[in-house]
Amino acid sequence: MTIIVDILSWFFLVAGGAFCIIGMVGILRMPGMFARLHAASVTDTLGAGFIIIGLILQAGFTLVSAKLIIIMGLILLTSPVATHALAQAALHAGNRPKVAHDETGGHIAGEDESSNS
Amino acid sequence: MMRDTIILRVVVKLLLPVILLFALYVQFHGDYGPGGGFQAGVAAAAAIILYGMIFGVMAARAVVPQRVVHTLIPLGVLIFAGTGVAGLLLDANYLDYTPLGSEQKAGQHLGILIVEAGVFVTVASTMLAIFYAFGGRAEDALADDETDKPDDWRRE
Amino acid sequence: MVAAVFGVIRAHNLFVVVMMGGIYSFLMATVMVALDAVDVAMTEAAVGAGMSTVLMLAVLGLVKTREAPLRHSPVIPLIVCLLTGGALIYGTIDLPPFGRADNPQNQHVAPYYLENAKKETGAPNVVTAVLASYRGYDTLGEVTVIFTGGIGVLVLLTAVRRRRRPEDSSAADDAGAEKGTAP
Amino acid sequence: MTMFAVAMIAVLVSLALAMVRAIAGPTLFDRVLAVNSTGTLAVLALALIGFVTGRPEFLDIAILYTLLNLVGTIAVLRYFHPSEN
Repeated sequence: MTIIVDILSWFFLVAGGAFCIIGMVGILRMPGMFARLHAASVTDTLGAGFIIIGLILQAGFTLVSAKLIIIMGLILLTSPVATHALAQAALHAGNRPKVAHDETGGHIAGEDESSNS
Repeated sequence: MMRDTIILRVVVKLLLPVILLFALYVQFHGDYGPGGGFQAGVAAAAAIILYGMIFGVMAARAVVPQRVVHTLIPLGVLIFAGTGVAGLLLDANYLDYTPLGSEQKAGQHLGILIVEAGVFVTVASTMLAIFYAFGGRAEDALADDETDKPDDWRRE
Repeated sequence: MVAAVFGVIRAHNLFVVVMMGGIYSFLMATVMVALDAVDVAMTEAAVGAGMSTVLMLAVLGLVKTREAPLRHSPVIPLIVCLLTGGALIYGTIDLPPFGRADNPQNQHVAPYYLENAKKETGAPNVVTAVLASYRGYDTLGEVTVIFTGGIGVLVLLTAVRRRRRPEDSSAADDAGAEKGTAP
Repeated sequence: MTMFAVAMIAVLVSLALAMVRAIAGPTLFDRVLAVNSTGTLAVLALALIGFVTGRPEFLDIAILYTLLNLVGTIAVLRYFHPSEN
């Protein structure tokens, strides 16, 4: 029984860590701000979810796992909201998503800032 | 900007009781785990500040009026100092909680609880007062900003 | 963490500075948890990452968000900072090694607190017992400092506001402020 | 124990990547995004530290982080002057 739980939590923890790294590599590599939002949500949902499920399996049926479930619920509730607010603010501030076959558009306001900050 | 999105409004309304409950948990669980009056006060103030940022400072002022906040700041210090004076009146040293209860442990426990409550009240109301002072003026400044901006995406 | 500090130094937009400060606080609190100082970590998380960020942003809503250009050379302040930091690091050389059981600070009152806190105060968390009971005077002083800071901010801001717009609707609020803070 | 260490290393690597984006990010929104991700990753790192050191009862700090992360993000967006970017 223990070995099954251990194997399961190994799987979940490694998968969660992999998703975290994938999401952050996406944040680094994706072009444009709105594409990066997608990459960040991978970390927020899949990465955090898998890691916390793995920890719950290790913790067993205790107060610790109750707290972990609370943390997972809060992350699942807050991070999409933050992303939504971020996307909306960016859209209103003049950023437009870069889309395919858009040779001229996709200008991102403030991109020249990368030279001095 | 924030004020016209229904998602933010609904989720913040859902989160507010959670944050306040968590603040109370930190406050009264401070004997057993990490936390205490200071952290709980900051968390409670964060809840009200979140509400004020989403719904406007005026709405937050309607929930917790400014006069109440200004009264609570000295009240917390008075609770703390008054606990010490109570020990003095009950024939002990200043800030000695032992005579507050039937035995030493109960007295100390009660004293710690009261003192933490004083810290909680002071910290939370101070944070709120600073937020009201700065946030209200920042909102005015943003409103001034909008009047000369053609694209009024921040207005309700 | 070091990277966050360099970000603070290099950034010119003050919003970026505040956000780098937030990252720094998050990482600092994680370090505190790793050092088993959970109460300190909680305070750092609540105050550093949450509250000071929010309040500084609220201030930034009022002022310009660009750093002013330097008027004189930054070499002399840099030298002063380096000298001070070097002196502090030189001071740490004389400190006893980290976490040894026979260090002076572990010999003085700490064993007494650790052994007797639960027995005498009934609070399982030693930090709370020390803060609220054994060191009650210190905590009272801290609360007074917070109180004074709040009063100072209120006095400064409400005074400026009254002078700028005397017939504003906020005059009622100011009257309440005076009444509240007078005692 | 090893599994916590593996996940911990993964989370720390992700933190480093998020820091790079936060420092390099061209627009302010990129930085806000990176800060938000840093908060989430810090929560995960806290939970994992608790398990690694064998004292997993200090998850309150992680809950507090989760709540304050949202507050901080919304504060940045709320008080940001779009005209001065």
